[in-house]
Amino acid sequence: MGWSRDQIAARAAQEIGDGYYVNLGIGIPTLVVDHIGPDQDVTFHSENGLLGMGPFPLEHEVDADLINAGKQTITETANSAYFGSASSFAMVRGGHLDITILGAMEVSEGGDIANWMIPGKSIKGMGGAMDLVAGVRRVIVTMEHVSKDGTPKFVRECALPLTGVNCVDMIVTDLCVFAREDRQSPFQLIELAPNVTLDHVKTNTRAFFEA
Amino acid sequence: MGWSRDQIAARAAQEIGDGYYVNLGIGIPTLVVDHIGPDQDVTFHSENGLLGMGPFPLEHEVDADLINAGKQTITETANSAYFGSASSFAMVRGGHLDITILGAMEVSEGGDIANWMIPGKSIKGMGGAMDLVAGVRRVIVTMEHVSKDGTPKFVRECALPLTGVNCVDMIVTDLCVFAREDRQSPFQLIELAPNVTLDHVKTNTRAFFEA
Amino acid sequence: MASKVFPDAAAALDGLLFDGMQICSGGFGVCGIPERLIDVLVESGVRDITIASNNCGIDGVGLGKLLLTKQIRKMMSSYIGGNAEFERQFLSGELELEFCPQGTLAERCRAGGAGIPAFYTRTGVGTLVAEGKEVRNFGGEDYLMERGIFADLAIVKAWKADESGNLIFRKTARNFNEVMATAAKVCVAEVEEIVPTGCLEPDSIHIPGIYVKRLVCGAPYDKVIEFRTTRTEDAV
Amino acid sequence: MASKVFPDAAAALDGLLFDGMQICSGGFGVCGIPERLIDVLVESGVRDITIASNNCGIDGVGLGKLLLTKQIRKMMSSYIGGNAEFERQFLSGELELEFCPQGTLAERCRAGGAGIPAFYTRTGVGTLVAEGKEVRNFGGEDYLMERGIFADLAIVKAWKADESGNLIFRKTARNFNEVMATAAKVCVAEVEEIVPTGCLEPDSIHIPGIYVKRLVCGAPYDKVIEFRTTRTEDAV
Repeated sequence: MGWSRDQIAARAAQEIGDGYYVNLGIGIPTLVVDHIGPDQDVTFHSENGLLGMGPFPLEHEVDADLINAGKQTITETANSAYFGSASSFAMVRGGHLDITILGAMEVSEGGDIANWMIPGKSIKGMGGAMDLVAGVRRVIVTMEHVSKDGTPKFVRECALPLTGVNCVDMIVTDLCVFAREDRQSPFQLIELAPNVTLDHVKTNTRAFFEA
Repeated sequence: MGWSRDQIAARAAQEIGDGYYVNLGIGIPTLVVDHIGPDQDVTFHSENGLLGMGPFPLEHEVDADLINAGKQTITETANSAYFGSASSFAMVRGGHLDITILGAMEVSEGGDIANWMIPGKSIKGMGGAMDLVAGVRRVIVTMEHVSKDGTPKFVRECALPLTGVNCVDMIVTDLCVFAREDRQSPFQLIELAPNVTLDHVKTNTRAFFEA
Repeated sequence: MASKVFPDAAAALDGLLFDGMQICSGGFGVCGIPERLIDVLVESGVRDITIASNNCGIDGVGLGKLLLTKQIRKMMSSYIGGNAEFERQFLSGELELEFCPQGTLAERCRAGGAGIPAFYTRTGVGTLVAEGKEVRNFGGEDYLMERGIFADLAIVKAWKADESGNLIFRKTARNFNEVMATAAKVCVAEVEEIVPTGCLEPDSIHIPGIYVKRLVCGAPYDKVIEFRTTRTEDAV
Repeated sequence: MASKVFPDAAAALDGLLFDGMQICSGGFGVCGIPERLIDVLVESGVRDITIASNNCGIDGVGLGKLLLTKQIRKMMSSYIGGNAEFERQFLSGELELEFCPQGTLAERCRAGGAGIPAFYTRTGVGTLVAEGKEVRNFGGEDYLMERGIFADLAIVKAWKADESGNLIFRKTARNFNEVMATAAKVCVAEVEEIVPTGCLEPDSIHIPGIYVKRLVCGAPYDKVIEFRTTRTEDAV
């Protein structure tokens, strides 16, 4: 029942139009790359200083000077351009990227997102996530609908420290897709995964949404 | 009696140390270049986007894409680097240049400078002058001691619209040199041109200075 | 992908112009000016434009053409010298002019393009430029608050582009073009040469293609020189 | 001119270090880190350093070495993941940490180097990062005021330099190195190759020599890779 992680990524990939400039977070978002059609012209941004990020390198192509924001070795593409961190985030903050797709621990019905810190448990730092959610024109969250212990992750108010306020435009989970027209509107359930019922979604969601 | 324009420039050039990065304004300051010793390593900044400005080109070297801030054709040097206007003024504003030498219509005893506008008469605009006087670490003014009608230009308070407040560190005129230790101190007369008397300077100066 | 390369300057600006719009333009003096695109602005008859540009070309050259046709309502510039019509229209009150120190203008556009609505600078404190602006003290020194500029359209001139819009500028023709390319919703670039994607060195690109929505090759260029200054062989 | 080229990293930092100093360091993860200069910091024994750097290397690598020797009093960083000692010292209170979103950190250093004491950004509004900071509304949206960073010393790693200090970075090893080079009173750069002045393309220089006071060639480098990820021939 519901979508696999790969299917979540595939659904999120449908939001990426031809010619888009896209930043992908770690986890499910990294799978989005596999669902970009061969004829589709999409440029991936790596916030450590690259537009035009290619696949992982072949063994003999590995270059310590060419990594992504997750510190993995990568390759460049024909249209690649390198720049420094200040320019990279000027691009992000200035709203020049079309979409960012990232994971979340919690999303609130008002579009707040928490994905950088679990107090007393895991503190890795926000990295570029706060800049991405604040700056990129459209923010899509991909996540499991509930956490491992079954707790809903789409909630009234986030309990965890926030990454950004009122900045999420779409949520793709293993159960369904929520989206909203603009950041003044409530989220609406726009799609159910196969064999998932509205009731099942409601039972596993603490946020208000239009059905 | 006193110094010629070229001698004013020569005196100002003495303030330029080896390894300095320098911005020169138009008028007398452009003559400073001729007084840099052949063994001295000085890099000239052109605020339209160049460090390492060379002399005017030979006829066959003229390049429309290579001009200085006065829109004159120039050449590059071995250590030249080009950059855009935002980077150029980041450099200026951030205090990375050692010295700027520029002309003035008036300088006040408090170190204010007016050199961009005569209301109702000449309005060319401030160009980069306000940024230079506000940002460069040391600001030297070269000017005739009095205007064409004999009016002193080193005054109590500037009457003309200001380019910057409390930012001039040294004034070199055809009669003498005024300098100050820091921007809390008054100007001091540190040098007289040949055959110029203190009395003559006093008669032609409206500013307070230490003699 | 829909190609970024347009057959001519008119096509490259098609649908982007409207009366009352704000435009950021590259160029310094008449060096590195987007002349083909400016010609289209003239032909289009678009009116009441606000233009952020260091200067307004010179008389009858570059943006100066738009002064002659009175299509400009307001300029945001640091310099009007060398352009008699600019000075005349300003003094007569026909043209609104916001004098902006050159570095502040560059930084305001950089801020606008970088999502920064305002910043503080020492430049202009205590001068006419400070009028009406917030003054704030940091560490014992006064600074002015200046606002970011983000226009409807940026027009820039570059040297080379690849088909994906990556730009490289040449020598001091880079000037304001680099920052202006980032400071608008849509940037249209005219270049001297368009090469296939993959032909530019990725470490040497000045403006990544993300900023450039439309491209046109404007060659051949017959570049105007404002002051042709030369020396003779034995002079240096 | 006194040459900018120093024989080794220790000489390049001689006289520049003092307890309690603030340092801006380039690098992202362990990519493009000024490792030779960091080694000298370790050897020097300089204490109570405040370091602005995106992260603090990884355990025992790069700036991570300075954690092991407890020479760091405070970090200004966006990320501590992948460095257990960093997390441990922070949680135990031994180390002060100012969490700074990656883009805000880059912009704060860019501002410091550009003479801008403060600017406004949307990043971090309504989060822990906003605590104690001014919030201001521009055009209906809230922004945080962030302060510029300008350190006593910047240490950066570049690919090539010429003898006058012009720097070129390589691929994503550019990262924070470019902006950090501008954000301190003195910048010392280590590079893989120093070429005679005149050998670099003036249009392709990333950091002009004005920013670089001292240079050292640190080659040969044996670059550490944090996550070596590869694909096989038929995978894509």
